[in-house]
Amino acid sequence: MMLADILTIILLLGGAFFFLAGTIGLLRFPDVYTRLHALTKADNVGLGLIVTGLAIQAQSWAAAGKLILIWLLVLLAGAGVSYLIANGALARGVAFWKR
Amino acid sequence: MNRLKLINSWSSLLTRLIMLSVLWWVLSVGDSSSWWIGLPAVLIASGVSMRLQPVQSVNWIALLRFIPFFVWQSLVGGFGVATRAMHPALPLTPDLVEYPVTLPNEFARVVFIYMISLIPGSLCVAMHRDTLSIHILDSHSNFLAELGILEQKISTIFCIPQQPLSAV
Amino acid sequence: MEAVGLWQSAFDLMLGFSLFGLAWRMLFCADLFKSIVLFITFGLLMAIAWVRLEAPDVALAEATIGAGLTGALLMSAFAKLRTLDNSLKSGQPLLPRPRLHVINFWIALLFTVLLTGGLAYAVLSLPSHSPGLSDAVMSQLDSSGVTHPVTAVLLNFRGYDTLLEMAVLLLSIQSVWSMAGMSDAGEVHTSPVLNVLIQLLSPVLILVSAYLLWVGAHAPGGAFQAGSILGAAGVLLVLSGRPLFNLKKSWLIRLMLVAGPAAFIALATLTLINEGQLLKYPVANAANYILLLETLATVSIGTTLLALFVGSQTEAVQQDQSHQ
Amino acid sequence: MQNLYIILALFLLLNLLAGMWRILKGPAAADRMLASQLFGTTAVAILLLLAQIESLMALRDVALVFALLAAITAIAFVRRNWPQEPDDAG
Repeated sequence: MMLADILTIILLLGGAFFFLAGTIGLLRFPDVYTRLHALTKADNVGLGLIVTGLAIQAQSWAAAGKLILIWLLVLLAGAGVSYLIANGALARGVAFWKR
Repeated sequence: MNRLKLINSWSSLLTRLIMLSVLWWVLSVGDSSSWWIGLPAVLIASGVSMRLQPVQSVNWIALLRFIPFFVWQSLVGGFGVATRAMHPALPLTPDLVEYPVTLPNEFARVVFIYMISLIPGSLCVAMHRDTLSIHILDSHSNFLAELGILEQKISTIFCIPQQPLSAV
Repeated sequence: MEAVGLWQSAFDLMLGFSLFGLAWRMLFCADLFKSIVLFITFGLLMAIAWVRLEAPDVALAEATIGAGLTGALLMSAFAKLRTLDNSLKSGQPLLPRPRLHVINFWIALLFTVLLTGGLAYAVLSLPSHSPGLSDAVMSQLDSSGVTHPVTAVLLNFRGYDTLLEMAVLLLSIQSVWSMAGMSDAGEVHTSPVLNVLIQLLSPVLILVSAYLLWVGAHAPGGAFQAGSILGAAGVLLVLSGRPLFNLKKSWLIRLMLVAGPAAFIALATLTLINEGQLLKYPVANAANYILLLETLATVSIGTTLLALFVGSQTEAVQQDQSHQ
Repeated sequence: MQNLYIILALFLLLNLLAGMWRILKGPAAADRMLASQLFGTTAVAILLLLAQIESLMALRDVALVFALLAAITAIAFVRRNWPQEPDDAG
């Protein structure tokens, strides 16, 4: 097995771990605001690791670039949407959870 | 003054042309026969971009330096939040804090908001005149210092001269 | 490689069952908003299912239209429904659940069984290994002007299908306009965060739209996918309150709406006169004709989808304004 | 490697199905919306893994389109159609 393959495996497993964490957060966290944190985790870290893992296997620089582009687009959407939803929820008085 | 503005907007157009051309190259996976559709598309997209977005000077070296910082912050923060989510007791101490923002222009502020929301553990909830409402998952962490560092890095990227903290 | 097949079957089974489950929950859900979100999720899984069925063209269409614009259209349709009926809130059923008479139930069951049986018979009586028309398409591909068989069929061999589809789109926007009128859709206030998102996304949307148009000649892509991406860019600009031109008064928008169908009809007439057959392009120029048609169709499709979105939200905007 | 890709794709699909509980449960409209946003990201990851298995570049374009249009439904939701929240949300 090549070094690149080992690296890919590690990155992909890491990505899957963060997706799992995102889902668990989505299910367990107590209010809209904390659940939005789960959203950015899967977007940002999980997909980032998976994309990097696959980019190592890519045939050309441009193909790797396309994978990175997909990641950046998801980041942009995730960041924008989580602000808009949080802001809307705040404006409509959705309650905070506090310990 | 006017001439400086003109130079700025020309160099801004040039930057956009280059960036969108790179984007086309990535999309078409380096197929050189695609350019006869790609070139007009890049020109139209640059035009729309110029129409929508004000001119903004960017320090590219600072932007490159920002990438490893962002990746590291994401990994560390993400790991912290992941362990919290999986911990049986769900050790969350969320809080809503007000953060006084010193970045002068709107575009830089919005980029700051995006970065806050992307780094796991913090989430921007509202934007007022000079403060941001930020929701954080762990109110015991050293979040104020981290936000300060992040803001400083963004002001370097957008070539904004540093202001003394007393200006707040 | 035995194990790969096993895991793939597990994936496919899981996907199939979740599609059924989702469809079930979606149809029998009293809360309309929940149904909409379930439908969006259904679209996501459906695109993955098309990928597994080795139909990337359909997957791409599902992604552009199903996951993108349908969600936005449903959201504004729901907003409009709420203005019609102010009591409609999240968690409340749209319609009272009809009470089913016992006899009606048995009649409904009988018809369902008959229909299912008929469909099952039709599917099972198909030859199990039929090449369909794909051999015929592949043998003529060289004369079509493109190298992607799907595009060859849609724009050349059966170009009149696409011509009629364009006409259907034009009709749809006409009926929406005649019923709802056209709104200015002027956004009252803007959000800087949304503006920056759209400033960054719009150029990329334009490039990807052009890319899908180009790639359609030799791979999955084409006018419908490209057009709906363009339409999405327009929808985003309208939602941010910065449409690039006035949508109501502009003659430009009407021109863009008819450009695609008009070019199709003109070319059809031309080929009918010159070649004696509808949409039969001379082989040497086929590629150029297809590109011209696809470019204009992209513009028209994009504009139509945008106009559908704008036209379908007249009263929601008015309500927004009266609330402020 | 092929095995790993398909197992991960299956794992992500199961993840998505588990998250479906949040759409069914709510309670607020915002909860459902953010869950469907998360599913979009998961679907992108699944599509990229499937693209790698079938080594079909066109599938990356499907993922690209998903990523590009990920925000539009949520923006339409925020701008047009945010139903009245139930009084006791959260």
